Amino acid sequence: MILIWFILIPAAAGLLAWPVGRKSPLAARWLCLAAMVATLALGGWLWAATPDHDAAQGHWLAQFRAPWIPQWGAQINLRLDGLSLLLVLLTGLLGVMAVLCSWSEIHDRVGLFHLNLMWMLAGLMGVFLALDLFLFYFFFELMLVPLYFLIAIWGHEHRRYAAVKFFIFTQVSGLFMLAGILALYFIHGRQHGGDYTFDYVRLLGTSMSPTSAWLIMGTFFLAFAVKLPAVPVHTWLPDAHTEAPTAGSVILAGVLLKVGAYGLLRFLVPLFPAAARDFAPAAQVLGVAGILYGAIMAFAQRDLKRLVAYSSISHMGFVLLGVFSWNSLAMAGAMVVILAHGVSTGALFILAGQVQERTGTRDLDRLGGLWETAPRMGGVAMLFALASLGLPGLGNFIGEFLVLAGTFQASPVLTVVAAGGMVASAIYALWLVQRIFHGPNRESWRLGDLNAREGLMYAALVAAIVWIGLYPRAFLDTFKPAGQWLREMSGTGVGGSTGVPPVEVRSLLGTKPSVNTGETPVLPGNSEGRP
Amino acid sequence: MASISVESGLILSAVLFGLGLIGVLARRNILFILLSIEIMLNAAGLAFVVAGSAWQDESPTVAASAAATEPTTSVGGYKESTVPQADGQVMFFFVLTMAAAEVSVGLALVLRMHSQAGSLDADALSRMRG
Amino acid sequence: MRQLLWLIPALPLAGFVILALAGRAMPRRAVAAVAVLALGLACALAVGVGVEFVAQGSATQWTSPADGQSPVPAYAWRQSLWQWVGVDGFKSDVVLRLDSLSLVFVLVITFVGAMIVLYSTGFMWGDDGYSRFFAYMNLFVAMMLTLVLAGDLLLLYLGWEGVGLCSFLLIGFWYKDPANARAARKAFIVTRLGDTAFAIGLFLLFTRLGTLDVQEVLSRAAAQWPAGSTLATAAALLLLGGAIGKSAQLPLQTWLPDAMAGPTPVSALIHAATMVTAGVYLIARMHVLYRLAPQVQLLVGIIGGATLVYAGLSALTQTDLKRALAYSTISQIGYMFLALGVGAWSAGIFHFVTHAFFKSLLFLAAGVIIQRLHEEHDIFRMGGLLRRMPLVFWTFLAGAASLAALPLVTAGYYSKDLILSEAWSSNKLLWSAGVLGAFITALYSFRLVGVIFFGQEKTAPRGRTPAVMALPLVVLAVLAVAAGFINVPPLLGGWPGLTRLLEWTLPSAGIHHDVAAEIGSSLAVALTTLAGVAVAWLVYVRKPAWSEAIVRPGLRRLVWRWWNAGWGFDWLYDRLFVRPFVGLARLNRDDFIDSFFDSVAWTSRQTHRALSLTQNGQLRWYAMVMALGAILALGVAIFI
Amino acid sequence: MSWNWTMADAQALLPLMVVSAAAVVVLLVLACCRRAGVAGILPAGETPATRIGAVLTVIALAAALALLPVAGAAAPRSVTFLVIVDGYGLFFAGLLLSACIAVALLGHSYFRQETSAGGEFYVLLLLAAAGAMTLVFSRHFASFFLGLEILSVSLYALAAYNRASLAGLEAGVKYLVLAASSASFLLLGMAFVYAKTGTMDLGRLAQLLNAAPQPALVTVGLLLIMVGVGFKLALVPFHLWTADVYQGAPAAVTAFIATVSKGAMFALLMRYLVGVNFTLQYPLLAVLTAVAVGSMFVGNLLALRQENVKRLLAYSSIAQLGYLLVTLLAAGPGGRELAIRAAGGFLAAYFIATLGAFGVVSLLSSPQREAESFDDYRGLAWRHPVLAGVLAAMLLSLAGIPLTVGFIGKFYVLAAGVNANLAALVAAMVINSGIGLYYYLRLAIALFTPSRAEPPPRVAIHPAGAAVLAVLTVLLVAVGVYPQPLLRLLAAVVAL
Repeated sequence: MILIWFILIPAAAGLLAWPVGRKSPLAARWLCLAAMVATLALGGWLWAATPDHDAAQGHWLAQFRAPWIPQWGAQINLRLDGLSLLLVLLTGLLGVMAVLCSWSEIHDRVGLFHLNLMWMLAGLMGVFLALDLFLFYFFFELMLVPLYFLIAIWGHEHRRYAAVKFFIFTQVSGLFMLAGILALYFIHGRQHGGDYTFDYVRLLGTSMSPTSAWLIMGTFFLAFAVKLPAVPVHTWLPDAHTEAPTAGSVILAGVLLKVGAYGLLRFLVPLFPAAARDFAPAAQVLGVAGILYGAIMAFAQRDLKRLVAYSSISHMGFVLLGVFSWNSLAMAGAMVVILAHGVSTGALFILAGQVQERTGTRDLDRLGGLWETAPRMGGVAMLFALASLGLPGLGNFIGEFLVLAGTFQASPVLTVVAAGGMVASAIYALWLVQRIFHGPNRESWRLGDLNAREGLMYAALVAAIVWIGLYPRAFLDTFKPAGQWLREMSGTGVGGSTGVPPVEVRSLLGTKPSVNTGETPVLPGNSEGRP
Repeated sequence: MASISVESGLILSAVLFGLGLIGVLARRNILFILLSIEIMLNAAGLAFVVAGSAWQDESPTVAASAAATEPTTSVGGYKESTVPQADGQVMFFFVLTMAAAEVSVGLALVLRMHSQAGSLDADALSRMRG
Repeated sequence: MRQLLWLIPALPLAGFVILALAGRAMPRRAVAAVAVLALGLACALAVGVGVEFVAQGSATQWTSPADGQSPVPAYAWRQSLWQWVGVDGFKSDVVLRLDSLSLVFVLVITFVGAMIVLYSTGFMWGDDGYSRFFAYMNLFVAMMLTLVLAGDLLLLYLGWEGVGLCSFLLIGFWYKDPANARAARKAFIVTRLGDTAFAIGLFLLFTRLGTLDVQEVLSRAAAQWPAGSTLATAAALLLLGGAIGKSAQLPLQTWLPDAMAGPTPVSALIHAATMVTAGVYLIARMHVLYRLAPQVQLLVGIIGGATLVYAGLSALTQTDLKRALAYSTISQIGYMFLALGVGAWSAGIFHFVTHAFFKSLLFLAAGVIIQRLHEEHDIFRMGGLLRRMPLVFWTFLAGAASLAALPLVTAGYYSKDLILSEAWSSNKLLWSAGVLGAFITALYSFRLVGVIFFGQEKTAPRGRTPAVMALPLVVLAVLAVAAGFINVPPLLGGWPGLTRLLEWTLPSAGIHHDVAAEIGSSLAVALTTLAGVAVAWLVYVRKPAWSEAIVRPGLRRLVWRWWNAGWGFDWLYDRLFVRPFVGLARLNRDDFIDSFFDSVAWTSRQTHRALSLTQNGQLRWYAMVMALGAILALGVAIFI
Repeated sequence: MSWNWTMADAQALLPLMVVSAAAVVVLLVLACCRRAGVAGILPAGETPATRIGAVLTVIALAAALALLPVAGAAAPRSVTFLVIVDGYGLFFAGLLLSACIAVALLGHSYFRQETSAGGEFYVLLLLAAAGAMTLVFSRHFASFFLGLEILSVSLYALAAYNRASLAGLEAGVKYLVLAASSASFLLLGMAFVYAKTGTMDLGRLAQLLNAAPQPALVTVGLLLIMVGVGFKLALVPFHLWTADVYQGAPAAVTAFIATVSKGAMFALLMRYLVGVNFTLQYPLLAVLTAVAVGSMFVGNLLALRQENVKRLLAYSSIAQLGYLLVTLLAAGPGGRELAIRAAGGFLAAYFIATLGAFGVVSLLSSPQREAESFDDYRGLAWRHPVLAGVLAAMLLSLAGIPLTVGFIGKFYVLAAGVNANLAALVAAMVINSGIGLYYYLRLAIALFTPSRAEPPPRVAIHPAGAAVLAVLTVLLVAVGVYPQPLLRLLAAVVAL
C-alpha cells in the first residue's frame, strides 16, 4: 500500500493547492512543501527500513497491485526495487527544492502553478514505480502536460515555442514506444496462448525474431533517447530549460531526464537483451558523441540556463554510455551519475533562477563580478560547477569514473574519446563561474546574498552531493540487488531468453495464463512483497 | 427492351452522369448547378432501371449457389428467396423522391440567396476560405 | 601516534571548513590563528608520527634490498578509514598509507606550508578576501596531504584534483581582473589534460590488475607484467601524462608562468614547493611501473633534461621577477624528472626537499620585494635594494645560492650534485644537459641577485618587513643552506640519511659507483656553477652595459624575445587548439542539428500555407477536386 | 418474399420508431402551439413553442436511448431485409442518440434569445437522428440510401439555419450542392454493383464478392460508393467542404455534423466492409490506405496555424477520421474484433471530446455572433475559467493525452494497427499526433494567455449547455482514468 502514497500525496496536494492558492498563495506553498517533505520522508523511511539483501528475498522491496483494465491486461502494478527507490528519493528531494525555489519566483496564479508542479511530480513518481507497461506509458505521457503548462504559462520570453517543441519531441517519440509496447504485448500474447498482458515481469523473456526485437527496441530507444536526451535528438532540451521557470528546470533536469535513463535500465535492456546488446556499440558512440557535443556546445552559450542545459546533455551521455557498456561497473556508474547529476544540475538551475530573479538577466555577457556582493552564492555556484566538471569528492566524479572504468573494459578507444569530456567539462564549468561571479562587475550589480530559505536548500543539496561523492556506498548498496537482477536479465544470450524461466515467474505471481478469452483474469488483489 | 444490352444502358447512364458533372463544374448559376445535379441523380436512376431490368427475370446465379451455405445475416423473420425482383425500379423511385426533397431545400436556399446575396452566382459564395 | 595519521590531513581540512563557513564573520586575528594553528598542529603531528615511524622502522632493522630488485616496498603504515566505492568487481577504500616517501613529502608540505601561511598572515593583511585566502590555503594543504598519504590511487586522484582546484582558486584569487581568471582557467584546463591521461591510466591499471590499491597495483604489476611489456608501457605513459601536466613539464608547461597571477605566497607554496612536484611524487610512487617500462623511464629523463634547459633559458630572459622564478621552478622540476629518468629516485626526492626550501624562500622574498616596491614586478625597475632591505637581500641570496647550487655551502648543491653524479653513470647526454642547466641556473639566479640588489635604486621601497614575514624568511634561509646536510654523500665524509630513509621505499640507485666518475661529475658541476655565477656577476653587476649589448636588435634580440615568450608554446597552442575550439564552438552556437528539426517545422508551415490555398471557398473548385479524387481513385483501381 | 411482422421485430425497431414518431409529433405540436397555445394552458408564441419542442425532443431521444436495451433483448435480428438490429448497431445508436441529446440541449442554449428561430430546429434534428439511426442499422443499399438522404436533407436546412447569416447560407448551399453530387456518385456506384451482382443485400453481396475475383465494374461501383461515404466522413480528397460548412453552420449544428453524421456513416462503412467478412481487395485497400494517410496529413497540416477555431476543429476532425480509418484497415482476419471495438472506443472518445469542444464554442456563441476567432478565446481562463478548463480538457483529449478518454481511443486504434502489422499507418498516426499536438496545444495555451485585443464581453452561460459540458467533462476524465466499463460494454455488444 505504501507505494500508492508516493503518487497520491503529491496529486492530492496539487488538487488542494489549486483552490487554496486562490485564497492564500502562502498556504498553497506550505501545503505543497509539507506534501513533498512527507513524500521524501516516506521514501527515506522505506530506504532506512530496507534490510540487508539476501538472494532469497529477491530484489523487489515493495509492491502494490490493483485491478485496472483487465480487458487489456493492464493493472495498477507498482513495484519498487533499489533502482526505483533511489529515483523516488531523488524525485522527493528535488520536489522539495522545486517548491522552495518557487517561493519568491512565482507570484502569478500560485495555486494553478502548484497544481501543475505537484501533478508532474506525481506523474514522475508513477513512472518510477509502474511496472505495468501500460501504466508506465500512462504516467510517461501524463507528466508532460503539467510541465507543458509550467513552461508555457510561467516561462520566459520564448516559452510557447519551447513548450510546444518539448511536447512534440517527447510525445512523438513516446508514441513510437507505445507502438513498440503494443507490438511486444501482441507478440507475447500470441506466444503464450492469449496471455495478453502489460505486466513487465511476465513480458520479460518474450522471445521474438531478431528483426522484431530490433524494431521494438528501436522504438523504446527512440523514446528514451529523446528523454535522456541523446544527440542528435537533444535540441528540445536547451529551449525547454531556458524558458522554463526555475522549478520546471529543476525537475526537468533533475528528474525528467532520468526517466530516459531509467527506461533504458528498466525496460530496454531487460526486455530486449539480445537486440540491445547488438545495438550497444552504436549507443555507446551516441553516448560519447553526447558527452563531447554537449560539453562543447555548453561552452559556446551566452545564456546561463542554456549552458547548464547543454551540460546536462553532456552528462547524460555518460549515462547512455554506462548503460550500454554492458557491465555492472558502468551500470552502477550510470546510476550514480543519475543521482549526482540530478542534485548538481538541479542546484545549478536553482542558482540560475536566483541570478535571474535578482538581476533580471541570464545573459553571461552582462553578468560578472557578482562575488563581491553575493559570495555565498558564488561559493555554492563554484561547488556545483566543480561537481559538474567531475571533481573527486563530489558525486558526479564517482559516477563518471565508474562509467568510464566500465567502458574501458568494453572499449578503450571510446573511453579515451569520452575522457575528452572531462577536459571539455572543465572548460565550460569554470567558464560559467568566472563569467558570473568573477571579473569586473560591469553593470554594477548589487545582489542580496542567500537568505535563510535559499541557504537551507543549498545546504541540503550540498550535503547530498558530498554524501554521494564521499560515501556512495549507501546508494550503490541500495542499487546493487536491482543492478544484479538487471544484469541477469540482460546477461544471457541470443533469443531473448532470460535467467528466470517464464514459468517460474508466473508461478511467482500466483496466476495461470488464461487461454484465448481476450480478457485476462483479474489478478488477486493487493499483495505486498513486504510490509 | 431485350434489344438494349445492359452494357449500353450503363454506358448511357455514365455519359449522362458525366454531362451532369460537367454541368456542376462549369456553370456558375446556382440554378443550373441544381439542374445538373438532377441530371446526375437521374443518370444514376437510369442505371438502376437498366440493372433492374436485367435482373427482373432471373435471380443471381452465384447467389443461388452461395445461398445453399446458409448466410450469416439470415436471422430473424427474413427468409432468403430467389424469386424475380424489382429492386432496381424501386430504387429509382427512392431516387426520384429524394431528388424532389433535395430540390425543395435547394430552391429555398436559392430564394434566400437571391434576397440576401443579391446574386445567383455560386462563385460569389466564397466568403469563407483558408 | 599511528592511529592519528588521519589527523594530519584532517586538521587543515577542519581549518578550511571553519574558515569557509564562519571565516567572514571572524576577526582577522582569529582567521590567522585558525589557519596557522591548523597547519602548525599538522606539522607537529607529522613530526611526531615521523619520529615514531622512523624509530619503528630502524628498530625492525628494515633495510632496502641491496640489489633493488625486489621492487615492492613493504614497510608502511596503513590506516583504512572507510570503503569509498564498492561495486561488483571494483573496490576502493579511503586508506592512508605512510611510508618513507610519503613521510618526506608530508614533513616538507606541513612545515613549508606552516611557514608560508605564517608569512601570509602578514602578507595578506590588507586584503579583502583574508579569510577566503586562508580557507583555500588550508584546503590546499589538506588536499596535498591526501595526495601524498593516499594508499589508493583513486584517493590519490582525489587529492590530485583537489590541489588542482586549489591552485585554480588561488591563481584567480583576485577575481576582479579577467587576466587572473584567464590564468586560473588555463592552469586548471592544461593540468586537466594531463589528469585525463592519468585517469585513463587508472582505468587501464584497474582493468588489467583489478585493483587501485597502491601496494596491490605495484605487486601485481611486478608479478604479472614482464619488463617492457606493452601494458606496462602504456600505463606508465598515461601516468606520465598526468605527471607532466601537474609538474609543468614539456609540453604542458605553459600554465605555470601565467599562474604567477596569484598572490605570491600561493606561488611559493603551490607553484614552487609542493603541488608542482606532485608529478615527481607520482612517478616515484609508481616507480615499479617505470622500471617495467624502461623506455618510458628514459622518456621521463629526456623530458626532464629538455625541460630544464628550455625553462632555464626562458628564465634567463624574463624581466618579471615572479615569471623568472616560475621558469626556474619548471627547470628545477626538470632536474627532478631527469633524476627519476636515470633511476636516481632518492636524488630526485632529495632535490624536491631542497627545492621546496630554497624556492619557497625565493618566492617569499620576492613577495616582500614586490609588496614593498608598490607591486613592481619588473626587475629592471628595482635595483640597489641591498642597503634598503638587508634582511631580504641575505635571505634572497641564500635562496639564489642554493638554487644556483653553490658548491658545498648550499643545500641545492648536494641534491643537484647527487642527481648529476648518478646521471653520469647512466646517461651521458642527460648528464650534459644537466650540467648545461647548472650553468644557466647559476647565471639567471645571480642575474636576479645582481639586477635587484645592486646598481642604481630605481624604486624606493616603503614600510618595513613585519616580523611574521621575516621569521619564515630566516627559517627557510637557514634550511636552504643547511638542509643539504641531511644527505651528505659518503664521498664528502657525510652520511646520506635521506637516501637511506628513502631506500626503504624506493630502489637504491644501484651499485655501480664509480668514485672517479663521481668526483669528475661533481667537479664539473661545481665549476660550471661557479662560472655561471661569475659571468652573471660580471655582466649584471660590474658591466651592466654588457647586458644591454647582449639584447641588441638583430638575431640575438629575436632569440631573446623568443625565449622570453616561453619559446612560443603559448602562441602555438593558441593557434592549434584554443582558437579552433573556440571558433568551432562559437560557430555552432545555435546548434546545427536543430536546423534539421527547424526545417521540418518550416516544411510543415509551408505545406500548411499551400494546403490552405486549396480551401479557397469556391464551390465549383470543391466539386472539381471531389470529381478528380473520384477519377484518381478509379484510375488507381483500374490501372494499377 | 415471405416475411411476417412479429412483436420481436417491433421491439427491435422501437427506438427508431420512437425517434421518427417524435419528429412528426414535435412538428405537429409546434404548429399547434404557435397558433393557439396548448389548449390554452400555455400562452401562444414562439418562445414557449421552442421550449416545448426542446423538451419533447430531449424526452423522445432519451426514451429512445432508454429503449435500446429493450431492443437489445431482441437483437440480433433482421427486420425486413433492409435493417438489422444487433449489438453493433445498438451501440452506435446509443452513441448517436446521446450525441443528439447533447446537441439538442446545446442548440437550446444557443438559440436562447432567438425568438424567430422557431422550433423547427428540433424537428430537423429528430429527422436527422432518425436518418443516422437508419444508417447504423442498415443492411441493404436501399436503407443505406434512405438513411443517408434523410440525414443529409435535414442537415442542409440545419446548416443554413441562421436565417440572417450569410455564412449560414453559404454553408447550406455548399453542403447541399456537394452532398447531392456525392450522393449521385454513391447512387451510380450502387447501380453498378447491382448491375453486376443482382443484389443490394449486404450478406449476399459479401458472399458473391468473396467467392469470385472482383469484376472491374464492381470495383468501380465500390469506389464510387466510397466517394459518397468519403464525402460524408470528410476524408481527403473529399474534405474541402468541411471547414466552410463547420464555420458557417451554427455551432450546435456543427457539433452534430462532426459527430452524429460522421459516426453513423462510419458505423455503416465498417458494417459493410468488415461486418460481412468481406476481404478487402487490393485496389480498395490501396485507396483506403492512401485516403487514411492523406486525411491525417492534410487535416493536421491544414489546422496547423488556423486562426479560426471552428475551422481548426473541422480540420482536426478530418485527421481524426483518418485515424479512425486505421481500424477499418486493421480489421483483417486476425484483428477483426479488436478493430471493431477500437473503432467503437475511438468514436466514443471522439464524440465526447468533439461535442465538448463545440459545446464550448456553442455556449460562447449566439445566432448573432459566432465565437470563432482565436481572439475570442485568448484569456478565456480569466473570463470563464471553468469553460476554459473544459475546452482545454477536450483539446487534450483530441490530442490523446492520458487521463482523458482520447488517450483510450488513440491507444485502442494504435493497438488495432499494431496488431494488424500496419507499420506505415501506425507511423503516420504517430507523426500526425505530433503535428496535431501543435495546434491543439496552441489553442489550449491561448486560453491561458492574456488577450491582446479588446476581450469580447462575458456571456451568460445557459444551464442546459453547462449541464451537457459538465456531463461530458466527467465522462472524459472518468472513462480516461477507468475505461473498464466502456471496454466491457464494447466487448459485450459490439460484434459483427
